[in-house]
Amino acid sequence: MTLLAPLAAAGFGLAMIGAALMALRARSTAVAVLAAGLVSLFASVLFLILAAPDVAMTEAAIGSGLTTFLFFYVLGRIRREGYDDD
Amino acid sequence: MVSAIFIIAAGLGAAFLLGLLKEDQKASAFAITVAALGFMSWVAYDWAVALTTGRAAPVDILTAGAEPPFAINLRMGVAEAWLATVIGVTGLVSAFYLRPALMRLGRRAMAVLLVMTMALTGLVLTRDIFNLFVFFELVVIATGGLVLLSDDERAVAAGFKYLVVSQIISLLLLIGIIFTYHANGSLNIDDIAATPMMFTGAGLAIFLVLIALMLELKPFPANGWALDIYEAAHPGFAAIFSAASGTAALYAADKIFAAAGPDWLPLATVLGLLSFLGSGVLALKQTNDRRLLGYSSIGQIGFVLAVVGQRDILGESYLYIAGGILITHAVAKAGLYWLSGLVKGRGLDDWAVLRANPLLVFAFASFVAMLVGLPPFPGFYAKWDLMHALAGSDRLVVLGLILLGALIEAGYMFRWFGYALKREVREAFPGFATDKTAVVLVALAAGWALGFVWGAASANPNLLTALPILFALAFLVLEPLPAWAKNILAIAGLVGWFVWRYPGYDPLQMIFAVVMILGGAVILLASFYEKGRRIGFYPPTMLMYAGLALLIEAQTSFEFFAAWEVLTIGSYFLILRGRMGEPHALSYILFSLGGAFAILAGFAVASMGVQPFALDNLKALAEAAVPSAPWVFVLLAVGFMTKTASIGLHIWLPGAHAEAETDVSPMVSGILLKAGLFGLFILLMNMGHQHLWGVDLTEVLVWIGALSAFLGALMAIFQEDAKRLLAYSSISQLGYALFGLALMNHVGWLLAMMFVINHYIYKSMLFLAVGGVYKRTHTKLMYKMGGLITLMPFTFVSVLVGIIAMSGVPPLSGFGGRWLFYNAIMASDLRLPMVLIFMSGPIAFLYLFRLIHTIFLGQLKDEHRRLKEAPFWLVVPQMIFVLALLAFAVLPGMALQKVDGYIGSFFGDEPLIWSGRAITSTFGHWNPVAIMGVIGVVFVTVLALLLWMNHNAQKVKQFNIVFSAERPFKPQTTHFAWNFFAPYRKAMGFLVMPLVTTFWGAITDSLHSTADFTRRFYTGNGQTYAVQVLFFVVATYLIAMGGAS
Amino acid sequence: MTTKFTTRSFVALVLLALLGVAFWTLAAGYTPDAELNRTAAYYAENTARETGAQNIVTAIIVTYRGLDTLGEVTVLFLTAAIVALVLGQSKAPRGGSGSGFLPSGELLQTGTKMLLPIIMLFGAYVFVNGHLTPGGGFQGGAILASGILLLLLAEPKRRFGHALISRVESVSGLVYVLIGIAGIVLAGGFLDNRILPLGTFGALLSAGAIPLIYTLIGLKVGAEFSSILESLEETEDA
Amino acid sequence: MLPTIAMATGFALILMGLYGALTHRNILRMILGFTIASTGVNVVLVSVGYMPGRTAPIMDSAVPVADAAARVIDPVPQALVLTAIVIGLGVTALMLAYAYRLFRIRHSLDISKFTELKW
Repeated sequence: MTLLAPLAAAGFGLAMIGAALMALRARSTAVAVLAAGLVSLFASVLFLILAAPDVAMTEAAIGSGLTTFLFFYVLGRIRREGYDDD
Repeated sequence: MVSAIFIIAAGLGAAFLLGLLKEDQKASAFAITVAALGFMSWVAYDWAVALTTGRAAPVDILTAGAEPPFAINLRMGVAEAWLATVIGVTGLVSAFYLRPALMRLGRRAMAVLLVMTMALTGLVLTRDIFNLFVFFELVVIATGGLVLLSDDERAVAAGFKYLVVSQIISLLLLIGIIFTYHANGSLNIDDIAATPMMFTGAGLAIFLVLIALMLELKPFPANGWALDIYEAAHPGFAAIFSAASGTAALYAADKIFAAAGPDWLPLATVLGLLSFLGSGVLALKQTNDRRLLGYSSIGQIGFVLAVVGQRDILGESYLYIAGGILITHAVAKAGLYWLSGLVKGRGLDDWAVLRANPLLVFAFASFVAMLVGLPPFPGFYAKWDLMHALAGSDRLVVLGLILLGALIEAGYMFRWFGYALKREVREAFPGFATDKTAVVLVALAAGWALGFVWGAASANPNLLTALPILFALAFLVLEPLPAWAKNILAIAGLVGWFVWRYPGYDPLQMIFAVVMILGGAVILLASFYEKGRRIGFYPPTMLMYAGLALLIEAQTSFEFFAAWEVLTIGSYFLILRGRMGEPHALSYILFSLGGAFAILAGFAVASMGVQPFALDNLKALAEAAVPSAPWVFVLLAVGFMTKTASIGLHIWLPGAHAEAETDVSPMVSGILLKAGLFGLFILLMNMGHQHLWGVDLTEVLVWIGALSAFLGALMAIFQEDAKRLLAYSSISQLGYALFGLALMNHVGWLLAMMFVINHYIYKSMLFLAVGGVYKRTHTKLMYKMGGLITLMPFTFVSVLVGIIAMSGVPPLSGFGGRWLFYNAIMASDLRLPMVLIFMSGPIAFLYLFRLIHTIFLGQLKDEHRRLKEAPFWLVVPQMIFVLALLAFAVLPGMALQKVDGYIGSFFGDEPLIWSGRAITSTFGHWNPVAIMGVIGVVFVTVLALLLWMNHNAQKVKQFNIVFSAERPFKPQTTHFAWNFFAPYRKAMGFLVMPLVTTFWGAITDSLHSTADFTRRFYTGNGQTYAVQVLFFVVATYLIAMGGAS
Repeated sequence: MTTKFTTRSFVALVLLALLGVAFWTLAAGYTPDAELNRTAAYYAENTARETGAQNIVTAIIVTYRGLDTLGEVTVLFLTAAIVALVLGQSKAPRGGSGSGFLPSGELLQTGTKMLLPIIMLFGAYVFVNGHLTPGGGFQGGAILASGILLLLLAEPKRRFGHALISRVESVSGLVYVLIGIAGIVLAGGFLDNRILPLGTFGALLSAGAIPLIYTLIGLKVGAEFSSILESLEETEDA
Repeated sequence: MLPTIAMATGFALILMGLYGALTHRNILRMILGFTIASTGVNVVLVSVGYMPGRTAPIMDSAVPVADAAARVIDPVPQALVLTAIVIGLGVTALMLAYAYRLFRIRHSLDISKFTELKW
């Protein structure tokens, strides 16, 4: 039991770093935005493991949810005006 | 007393309330905004007054009904209250200034302004480190919003760069905060202060907090982003960004520095000084007014940060000093940004348009003086105290760097002011918006009021209660009167002051008072010739005289220095009035301020930080042979010699004196230069011989005096411009005086004293005479004149008498001077400089004779045939001077005998014997009356002879020379007086190569090229700025760690 | 977009490596506390008595550090205002609709109609229970906003009460400030929650003003998020 | 162990996010870098407050009030993170709005193209 939490944390930590790498490396901005949202999502799970349910909820709702949508909205507006991000 | 929490509640409440209004109810929205800002300012001001007067005690405002550190608390103390007032008032006044932009963008923009003001106040009040972060983020976001008030599209990019950097800052801040919390178990700043932190572990956490807060101060060189905001933002917002944000951020940093403990203060000192000097240098190269102001803001905040770094030695006076500089800066910078909104163009010389409204020029001048720390503004008192504290704790490097930074700042600010006053107005004048002008005037009034408050709170006398200064300032109000009325008042004031004060003067003071005060009144007679209102002449003139009057009576180092600065400011504005005065006024003010700072440093070191420091104490210092005494001597001597324009420090003089107005030249030459001599008198009287590395410093002064006398005369002979000739001659003459003083014997001093009087009389007279000629001929170039003797007989007489007196030939007082002088030399054993001095005598004759020869003799020019005598009022003082010279020549004892006795009390000897009208020394005796008689007979004889021989001379037309059918390209070169001393120039020209000018020029150039090179780092790329910020953090971290281990 | 390895990247890497050293020093010097530090211990011991809240984090956010939270709400308020200003100055050109990347089909519209009330209720549940369970005004507000978001996605053409959102935002903000002031008058200081009875520990209507404040925060945050989303969505034809 | 892992992850995220923000020229990707970095900051903050063997700071039947001090972890960092997250969103939204404005000005998202103001 004492080992389980650190192991899970390590796993999610690695997943976050992987997702962050993806966000940095991705060719498409849209994919990068999704990957960054994923980082936040994993972070909220990590917060649960760290006994911080309030933070977890907030991170999930705001960090991964709303932020991602904000990005997509702006991306959408820009794309509609003829921007090609590749 | 309304609790300070209501400042925050009102700001927020009003912002939320605005949301209930309809989009088009803009007027009501604006009314709510203004009401809320007014309320916030009032609460803060109420507290400030109550706390300052002791009506209230500082309070902690608890929230949530729990004690700190468990709940956030705010603190309202003296500093907080004043800063909150500054912030609130800046917000309020800016709201009026921004009204058009706010009305255009609607209630949302107003809400943002309200939140900005509220958050800045919160930043100042809060005692919780995380709460600090929250307010800080609010400020960032509000800034991001208010930047958009600008019409300039580039502001968007600037705002984005700002946000990028703010992200990095808040990231560092958060990490720092959480680890600080972990180490202390508290977020309360006072709790953090209870546990001092070293550089490792928890120390790293507080380092991150500190560096984040310092980044918010836009430290050089990690500040490109901030400058872009300053340049592109609406000036109304730039005023908030500089005055309110800068102030709040600085106070936030100060709180954390106080908590972090003394180990961290060097960090503030180093980064602060780096900012102050770095942005000063970069500002030299700026051509955009707002960007220049941005650099100045960063520099000033850096200055205050450096003061924060000294808080361990400032003790009680910390608030007075840091607050004085900070608040003056806030007021001045807000004022300048508001002014920039009235100016259409963005070039520095576009500010020339301000001349349309003298009040705005006055405002500009006041703001510049506030920034540079000149009296009577708070920065002056603060700098004085700061320097003394630094000297008292042996932080001389900091002292020197701060003064250097202040000098650089004075350089670019005064250069700019010169542009505004002298450059051509390029655009048609659009008219100034009344409301914006009113806003500027609010800042102006606030600045002067603060000057009064700081003066009153100072341990030293309040300058704004000194009668002469008040008298000078009164002329600001009297400006609408005609010039003649003001002139009568001015003369009455000077004479009245002299009559009132003279009974208390000792002989030395008496001599200087006669020359400076009464002499000033005589020269002012010439000013009657000016018609109209002559706006801008009397306030600076009377300010200069006020400074001189106070200088004579100064007892303590503070009084002396304050008077010195006052007379410097007054004379600067006077010189700037000259037709081509701009560059010369700039070099004058820079040399003068450089000199003043040397004096300040000298006094500070001498006093070892203890105030008040009586001037007599210099003597005790010399007698006790304190190791610092020779350095004090050097600093003070250099300071005084900038005023006497001794060789090496002289380059400002020729232009300043030559380009000045007709009645100003005699003031700045005949009178102002004597201030330097007065200082040297005091210095040598008290400190005497000082030795540095085995060299007697007075011998160095002897050499400087001799070289000034010799080279000054040499330079004078090659001048074609009559006023320049006289100006160079002043360098030479004051060299004599310095020489005499530095001989450190009785006769030498008497000689110097005689020069004080003589030089005043004949130099004033000659300048007035030449000025009168210039008034008529409209040229100062001597080869364009000739034969004026019949048209301007009075002027001729005064020039004749003047040059006889000056060249030291009998029978006039100049001879007396020479006689004393040779006695003095004989009494000393410095033979080498003596040779130089001997040689300068004949050289003086060479240039002086040209004045008569070229201007008054020879043939009259065609265009001058209808000339009249110089204006009546220019002739009147000249004739007074002629009489005075004759009297002084016959009866030198009248003035000098008392002084002789006084000087004797210092040397304990009596080398001169005064018997009736004759004076006897060990080397011979001098009877002025007898000499006068002999010379009179010789003169009449020679004149008669000449007249008889000359009766059949033939007249030829000028320029009537045939060049084998070739027209000379420049006909004036054929004039006999053109390049008159060409053979001498061939022989001795190498001696007058402008080496000194080249030297100072090279220093300026290298500063400018450094600035030009450095500013290439500000590429404008937001990402590059972010990298620079990170680099700044890492470099500071590594250096700090290195320094700690 | 491939990142080319440029000088800039190299400089950035070196700088970040050095920054990493600083971080590493921090992490290496860190040992978890064995006992609560005095601030945390105070909260653990006194929250129940002083505020009546079960969730200590909520008590800290709403009461002890209420000033932070007020500031936090203001951050969103500011952002909403500024985003509206920024985008108000430059309307998107006509043409296209919706967010441009998600289809808005029949299914979505119907789904939204069914989901919306549930989402709103859930949001309200989250912020009303903030003092008892994890969650609170911010999370609840975000959930409310996501309801609006769904609505926007489903019916991009539909304009709903801009005025309503703005009014909700302002009124809840004002009331929040007024409750804060009431704390000074009726209880121990600004934002003291004891202006209302603390009630039974663990009950829904307990912990003084905390549920009320959290409700206001929830409404305000929801309104602000919605307003930001709407500003971003709105085009010229609005 | 657990907090160290989390803290290391957090720091790694900060550095990665900053790297992205400092090297990507695309403004949107820069903003994205900052959101990753601020997620990292949040992780670090929460991990500082974690204490092994304790539970979330909520008092219920499992954690009676009397035992709270001995059973719960430090609630303060969590409260701070909540604030930080919301503020982070605010700044991100603002930067995005700015990004759009910038795009409208130059029809480009390349940060190196917005350098009219310099020196």
